Amino acid sequence: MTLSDSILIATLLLLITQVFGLLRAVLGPSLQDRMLSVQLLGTGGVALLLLLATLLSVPALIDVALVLALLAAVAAAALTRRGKDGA
Amino acid sequence: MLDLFGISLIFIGIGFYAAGSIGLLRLPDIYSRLHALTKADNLGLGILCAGLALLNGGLLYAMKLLLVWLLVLAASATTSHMIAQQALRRETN
Amino acid sequence: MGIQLWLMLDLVLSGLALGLGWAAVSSRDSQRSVVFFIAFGLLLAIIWARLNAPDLALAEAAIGAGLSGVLLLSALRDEPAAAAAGDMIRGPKALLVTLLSLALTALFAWVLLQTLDVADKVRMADQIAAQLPNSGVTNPVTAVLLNFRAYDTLLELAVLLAAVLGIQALGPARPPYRAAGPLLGGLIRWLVPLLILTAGYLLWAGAHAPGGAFQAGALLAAAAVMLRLGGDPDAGLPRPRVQRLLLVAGIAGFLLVGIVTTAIYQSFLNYPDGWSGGLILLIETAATLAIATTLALACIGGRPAGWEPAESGAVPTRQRESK
Amino acid sequence: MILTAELIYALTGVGLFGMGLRGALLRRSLLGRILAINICGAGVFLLLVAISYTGPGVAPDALPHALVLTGIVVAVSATALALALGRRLRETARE
Repeated sequence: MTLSDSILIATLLLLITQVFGLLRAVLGPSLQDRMLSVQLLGTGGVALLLLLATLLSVPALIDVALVLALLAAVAAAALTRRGKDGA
Repeated sequence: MLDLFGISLIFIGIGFYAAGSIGLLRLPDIYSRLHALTKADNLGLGILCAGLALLNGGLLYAMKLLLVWLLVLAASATTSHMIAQQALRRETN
Repeated sequence: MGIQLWLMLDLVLSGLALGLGWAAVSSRDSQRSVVFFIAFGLLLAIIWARLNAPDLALAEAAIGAGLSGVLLLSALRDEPAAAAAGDMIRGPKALLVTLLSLALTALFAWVLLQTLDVADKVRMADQIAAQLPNSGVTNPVTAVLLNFRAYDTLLELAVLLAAVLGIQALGPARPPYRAAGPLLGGLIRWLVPLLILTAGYLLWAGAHAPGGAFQAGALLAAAAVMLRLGGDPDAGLPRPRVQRLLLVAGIAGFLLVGIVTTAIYQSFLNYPDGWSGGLILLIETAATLAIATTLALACIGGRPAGWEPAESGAVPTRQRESK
Repeated sequence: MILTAELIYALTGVGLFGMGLRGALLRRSLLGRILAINICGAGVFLLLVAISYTGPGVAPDALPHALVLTGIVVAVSATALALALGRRLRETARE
């Protein structure tokens, strides 16, 4: 088995953990549970992008991982801000 | 040899992600789930980044991965805390 | 072995996309739908990366996973009724719509299968690659957007301007958020400068690597949105007069370059040899500012305070400086 | 017919389009409909990018990428405009 095959298997396994993590978003029950699940996809997505950067030899995907990390924080902040002032 | 070590680290990192996902699914309440998840975020990604840095070499590359990891660390610490606060507010209301 | 593994990865990614798309479209209430939509945006960024489209992955990470989420969440704030259950129509009409959609999807899939193999093998990619050395940049996507098809991008900026003017015409901005607590305040203090810094990097990198005006503009807009989430009603934007100038900056930059090239070379937006790189960077900088202002105002969802010149004579005095 | 990445993602795009269409017709709330139309659009984007994919290590066609890039930005501004219209509609109905 080559090195890139091993990384590919790792990527596949990571993706499968994300599928399980997303089941929590389907099950809920509260909004916060769903948000946790999305947060897991955010950090898992960063890891997936870093693995894909190596696999496809596209170093720019590291920049994408950086942007995803930044914007996932913005989205999470927006999620917790909702409905705070009753509006 | 270095490659083997790097790959092992990547798989260990993914093991943490798996533990986080299972924790998110199996644990009974939001606070313990939050706890499981932050483990996955912080340790899993850190170990995976270390493994990737070993595989690819290059100081600039390693620094970039370190930056990504620190960002995720700082962001997830704050957002998890805010989610916990919101969950607590929901319960007390 | 590698090929089968890739196919498995592709199947899992596609399955996830279909699952999240389904969940976003057919959840019982809008709140759930929005959360699934954000997850769908995150996943789409990963799919673009997988399909060798880092430019798209960058834009999707900034817009699909970030800005659209914030936008829909703030819309949820002013549509509380939509968060209630029972948002889907049920009954025989729903069954009919489902069957018709299914038939249309099957038809499209059949057409796709029929045409995918017979597609013309002479692709635009070869022509783009051949002309790339003359474009002034080495990132093919930037070359298409700002050189080969610069007209399209100019008109797209006009579409963005039209959209934001429509939003401004419809009413005042959404009510601002409560002031940030220490937790969110701390996040904003490091996240906003970092977003602005990354935007600058992507704008500059766009000439030779994935990035460019759209991605940089989206990140700047995200910085503005973050400030608004922290309680700043104007999202850190400058005075309304300056906002207006920024909104048209992209189109103005394009037109200016176009008019100058027309005057000298009798050809609109046909850059002179050796000048392409500089002119593209000039246009892109203006476009970044315009796109950032447009997206930020779009997320605010209306006219910010002080936008219209003194209707009742009482101009709201601005206590703060621009930041 | 061999299963390739292009085919998988192109069919997924078609599927997302159909799903979004159904949602846009069946949702009651405006927000739900706008969201469904966004899923529709994402399906079209996915189809365009999938057919420009030429295998790992080969530079894909940049023209559809540029098209989709502008599409993503236009989609978000159109969404913002639609949401603003919806808000105004609700306010007008209340008066």
